[in-house]
Amino acid sequence: MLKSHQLLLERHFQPVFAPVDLEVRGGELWLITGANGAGKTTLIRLLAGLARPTSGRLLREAGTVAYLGHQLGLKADLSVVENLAFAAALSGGDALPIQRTLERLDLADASHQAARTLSAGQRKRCALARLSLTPASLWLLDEPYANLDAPGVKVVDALLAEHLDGGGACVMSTHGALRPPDLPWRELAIQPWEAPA
Amino acid sequence: MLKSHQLLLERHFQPVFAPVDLEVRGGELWLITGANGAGKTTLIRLLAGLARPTSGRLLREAGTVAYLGHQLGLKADLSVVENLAFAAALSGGDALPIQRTLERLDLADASHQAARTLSAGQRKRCALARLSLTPASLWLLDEPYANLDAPGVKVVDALLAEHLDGGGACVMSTHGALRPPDLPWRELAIQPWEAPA
Amino acid sequence: MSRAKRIFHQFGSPPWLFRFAGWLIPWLWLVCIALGAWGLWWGLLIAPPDYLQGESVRIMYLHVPSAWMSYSIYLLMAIFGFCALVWHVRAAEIMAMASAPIGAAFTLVTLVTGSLWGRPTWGTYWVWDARLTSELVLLFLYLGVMGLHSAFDEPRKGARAAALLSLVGLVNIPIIHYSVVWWNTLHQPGSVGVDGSSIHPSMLWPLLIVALAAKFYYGANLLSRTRVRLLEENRHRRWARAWVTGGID
Amino acid sequence: MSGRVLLPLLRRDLLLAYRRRTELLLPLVFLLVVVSLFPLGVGPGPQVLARIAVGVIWIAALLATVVSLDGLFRSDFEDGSLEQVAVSGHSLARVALVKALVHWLVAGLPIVLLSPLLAIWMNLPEGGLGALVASLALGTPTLSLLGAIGAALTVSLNRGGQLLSLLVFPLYVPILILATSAVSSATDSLPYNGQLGLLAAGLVAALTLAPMAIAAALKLSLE
Amino acid sequence: MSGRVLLPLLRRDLLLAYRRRTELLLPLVFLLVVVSLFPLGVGPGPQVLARIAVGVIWIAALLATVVSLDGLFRSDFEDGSLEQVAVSGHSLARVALVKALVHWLVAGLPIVLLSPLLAIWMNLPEGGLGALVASLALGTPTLSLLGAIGAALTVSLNRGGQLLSLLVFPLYVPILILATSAVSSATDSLPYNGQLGLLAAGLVAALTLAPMAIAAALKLSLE
Ligand code: HEM
Ligand SMILES: Nc1ncnc2c1ncn2[C@@H]1O[C@H](COP(=O)(O)OP(=O)(O)OP(=O)(O)O)[C@@H](O)[C@H]1O
Ligand SMILES: Nc1ncnc2c1ncn2[C@@H]1O[C@H](COP(=O)(O)OP(=O)(O)OP(=O)(O)O)[C@@H](O)[C@H]1O
Ligand SMILES: [Mg+2]
Ligand SMILES: [Mg+2]
Repeated sequence: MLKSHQLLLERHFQPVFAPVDLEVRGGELWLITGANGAGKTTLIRLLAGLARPTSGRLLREAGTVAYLGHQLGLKADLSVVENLAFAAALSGGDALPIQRTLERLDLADASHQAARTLSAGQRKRCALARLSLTPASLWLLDEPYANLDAPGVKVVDALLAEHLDGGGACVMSTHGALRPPDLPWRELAIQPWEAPA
Repeated sequence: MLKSHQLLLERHFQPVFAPVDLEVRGGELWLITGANGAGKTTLIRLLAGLARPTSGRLLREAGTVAYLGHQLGLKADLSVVENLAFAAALSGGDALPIQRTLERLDLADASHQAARTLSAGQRKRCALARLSLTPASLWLLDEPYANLDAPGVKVVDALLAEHLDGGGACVMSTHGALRPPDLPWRELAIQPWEAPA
Repeated sequence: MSRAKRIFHQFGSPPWLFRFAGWLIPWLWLVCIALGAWGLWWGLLIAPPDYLQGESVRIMYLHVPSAWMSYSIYLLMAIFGFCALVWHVRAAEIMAMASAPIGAAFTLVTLVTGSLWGRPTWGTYWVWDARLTSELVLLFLYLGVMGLHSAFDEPRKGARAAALLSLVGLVNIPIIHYSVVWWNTLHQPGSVGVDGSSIHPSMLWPLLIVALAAKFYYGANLLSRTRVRLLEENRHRRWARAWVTGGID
Repeated sequence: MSGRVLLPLLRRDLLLAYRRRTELLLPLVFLLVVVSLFPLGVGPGPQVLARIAVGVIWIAALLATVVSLDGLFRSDFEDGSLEQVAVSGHSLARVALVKALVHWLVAGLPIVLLSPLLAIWMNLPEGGLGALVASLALGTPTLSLLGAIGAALTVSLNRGGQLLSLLVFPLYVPILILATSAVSSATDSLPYNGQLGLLAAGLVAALTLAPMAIAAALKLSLE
Repeated sequence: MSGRVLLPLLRRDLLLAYRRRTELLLPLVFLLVVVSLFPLGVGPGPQVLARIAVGVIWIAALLATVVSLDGLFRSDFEDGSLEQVAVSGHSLARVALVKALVHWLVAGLPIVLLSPLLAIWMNLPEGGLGALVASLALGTPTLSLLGAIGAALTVSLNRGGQLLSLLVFPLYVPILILATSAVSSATDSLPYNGQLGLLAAGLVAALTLAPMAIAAALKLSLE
């Protein structure tokens, strides 16, 4: 689905991390781990095509990706349902299962609230709900567990399991404490860049 | 330090949670728990005096509080050190220990980076560094652990332990998975509001 | 508790205000319609045409009362706003915000009728006369209050912000008014002034009657809006539910 | 992937505009307020006002456009919606076209519709009204398209508003000159088809070229 | 708690302004651009320009102020700094005063300093320059103070910019009138101390009353 070769990005002429070689296949779940500031967010944005690598190559199979970043991409003035309907239309997905998804993420009560009035966790849930409405085969998630309570974490794991069962793949960043308990995963620990001697 | 009596806040003429009675004394650590959307952030903002309760009373001892919310209060264009120096001046605290605090929070390398270039976790660390520079006796922290890696969580616990030892108090919200392991704490579980029959 | 204070608190109690307004509104409408019909009939059909302006002078019976209302409603709105800010009385917040669209409507009517009147009398729809200009600025002030109110999605917050703005505006209205009057007379002495000095009693009486009717109209409209708002906001409370299901009035 | 996103995006943006419908009125009110400042600043004499009427109305239209431009991509950028659109694989140029269209519908069209009132206010000589409306109708879409390039370039900057005006005003100069000359010709009973033709040509050029520039600028801002 | 915060806050805000020093030039450039639009829109006849010079310069100053106002509290609000200041227990009215002062230093003072150049551009009659500078020096601080009320009221709203201009322009009307009348009196060799006195009185009144209104508005916006 996705293959990177010696992927590198510089900030202020200083590489953020050591070159990354990664090959993601259908059905695989990759965890990107590293301390705060290691470069997880940077790497995921590179993989999503939102930033241009300084050097190295990135190959991505045709087809869309679903991306979830620190900015969730919700319009504050639209209600939860309206946000999701637009997301579905944008990715060419199916708008029908919105109601079911909302129930699953325990957002049904808030479904007509404007996104600006949601709590941090509710907002995260709304962004996660997008995932199950897109036909994207590759998910790129930056700290999907942040701000979620325990049941929320469980729902994410269930969504992930379904996605992987269906042949999809996922690359996500995490801080280690929370890892999907029942799923097989592979880890990419981000290495700091070292100047060649 | 702080005492609330039947504290209540309405949003759209609907109380967010059941009236809250809370008494916080020096040396105590209170965890505010509740599912996503229960009202933890709302309650902490009430306690900080940032929102006005619809009804109920709130008494706070003289003296400042330190507040850490979802918005961290860092100026994106100032460096880490400049941000902290201003925070110290604002709270009438001491600017001298900045360097030591930065080392403790593992921010020394980034200390002259502008806050806008920090990663999510580094930004959180910078905001937490403020806490040890203020003389505030009451800390109000909204999800202090979010976005932190494991060593970061440990540092927060150490900071908390020191603060409580010195007779300070702390009220913080959390999602349950992460709780300070070595500290005695008391829990306030937020109850949903129920309309009187 | 002193008597005045008790009345004040009672006025701030939603169910009491809701019921009191419900009782008062029909009477206000009754007086408004009776006075309005009488005054307009007198003014539009009976009163003599002006020896200079002819029949077009009859616009005055709409124009002048709305001009008076446009300023006095702003004053009332600011007073309600003051109560809302200082004592946090929800009823005052509602009434301040309910006043704004009524006042803006009167201001607009003043501007439109004035323009229509200006065409036959001055030969143009609009001149930058002092009174016209300050009426226009007043419309902007109203629009600002309404715009600010509706831009918030938490109604109470919006109402208090708009109330604060209306108070700032109240301080400024006299300043604006005097500066504009002074501006115009300074730049353009002998401009086309609005001549209201000598109105014949046969025209003054219907004018006063229509003006009184306008006041009752404001009262009735204000209380109706307030009632709707109170019901909407208290839909979770027992008294509102009971009223909707027909329990009590 | 083609154009399928255009309709949902158009619908969403119009819905957003409708959600904040008081804000819909704001470009209009801004225009009214700015125009009404001139008599106050310059003096109420009808002759002087008539002399500067076209210029004032068109400059006010420029300012109203620029003031509303800053928000064109900003909220989409800040809340991450723009990232979502970019990742979705749709052509950003088409997206840009839709955004510019919505901007014109919300900020440009009302100016066109309101211009007769402004003409009365500013005492514009009789014969000029038709030319004023026509020049605004042909010119304001170009303002939106050119302005969107500036908005896209400055969207990632903290306070883009003023920088934006610096970037776009030079681009607006030819439009301003053509439009005001069309109206002055009209009030002098001269033909003004030439100017209108040039304005139309400018619009066509902007329609074909600006979307690509906007898309490139957006991609740059996201990096 | 008193005034101890004022100095650090002043220093921080000036440092922030200095960090983005290209943006420091923006209000100026905006002013220049707006003023230079007028000869383009109105036609270059020196008589007409001289006749409208004061009005145009002052209106451009108003617009430059309003355009820069929106950012006055917005970034502090969005990044949570305002919450920190509010929680710190310092008097918000003093904080507001410092903010308005910084705004004037960054956006108002440059206008005052630049006005002679604008006067030449717009062909302002000789005698008027002194009055123009004096009126700007006395008037622009009031613009900053009154504008800060509007900025504080709209800071929690998504796109406050245009709403802000609707809120503050009516408040600016007396200043505009007084200032332009002072300058016209000066060019007609009439005394203009009266107008300047009123402008000064307005400044004093704004200095005493506006900070409280700003503080109340900020508290409301934070809720
Ligand atoms: C858009 C145009 C106009 C506006 C905005 C306007 C505004 C006003 C206002 C605000 C008042 C109340 C003033 C006060 O009570 O002190 C007023 C009163 C009045 N207006 Fe107009 N006016 C307009 C056009 C006209 C025209 C064309 C005429 C007739 C020639 C006219 C005749 C009057 C009269 C007779 C009064 C009552 C005078 C008084 O009570 O002192 N107005 N107008
Ligand atoms: N204007 C509003 N209208 C309706 N509901 C609102 C409004 N503002 C907030 N709420 C609701 O108030 C509740 C409390 O939100 P709050 O942010 O305090 O939750 P929280 O406990 O901090 O949640 P999280 O764990 O997700 O951060 C949420 O359910 C939210 O939907
Ligand atoms: N413009 C810049 N100049 C210097 N360093 C930068 C710049 N931009 C980013 N960085 C650094 O790049 C690193 C990578 O940041 P990134 O956001 O990818 O980290 P992360 O792994 O996602 O961390 P977190 O767990 O805290 O979210 C950080 O150390 C940050 O300080
Ligand atoms: Mg990150
Ligand atoms: Mg929260």
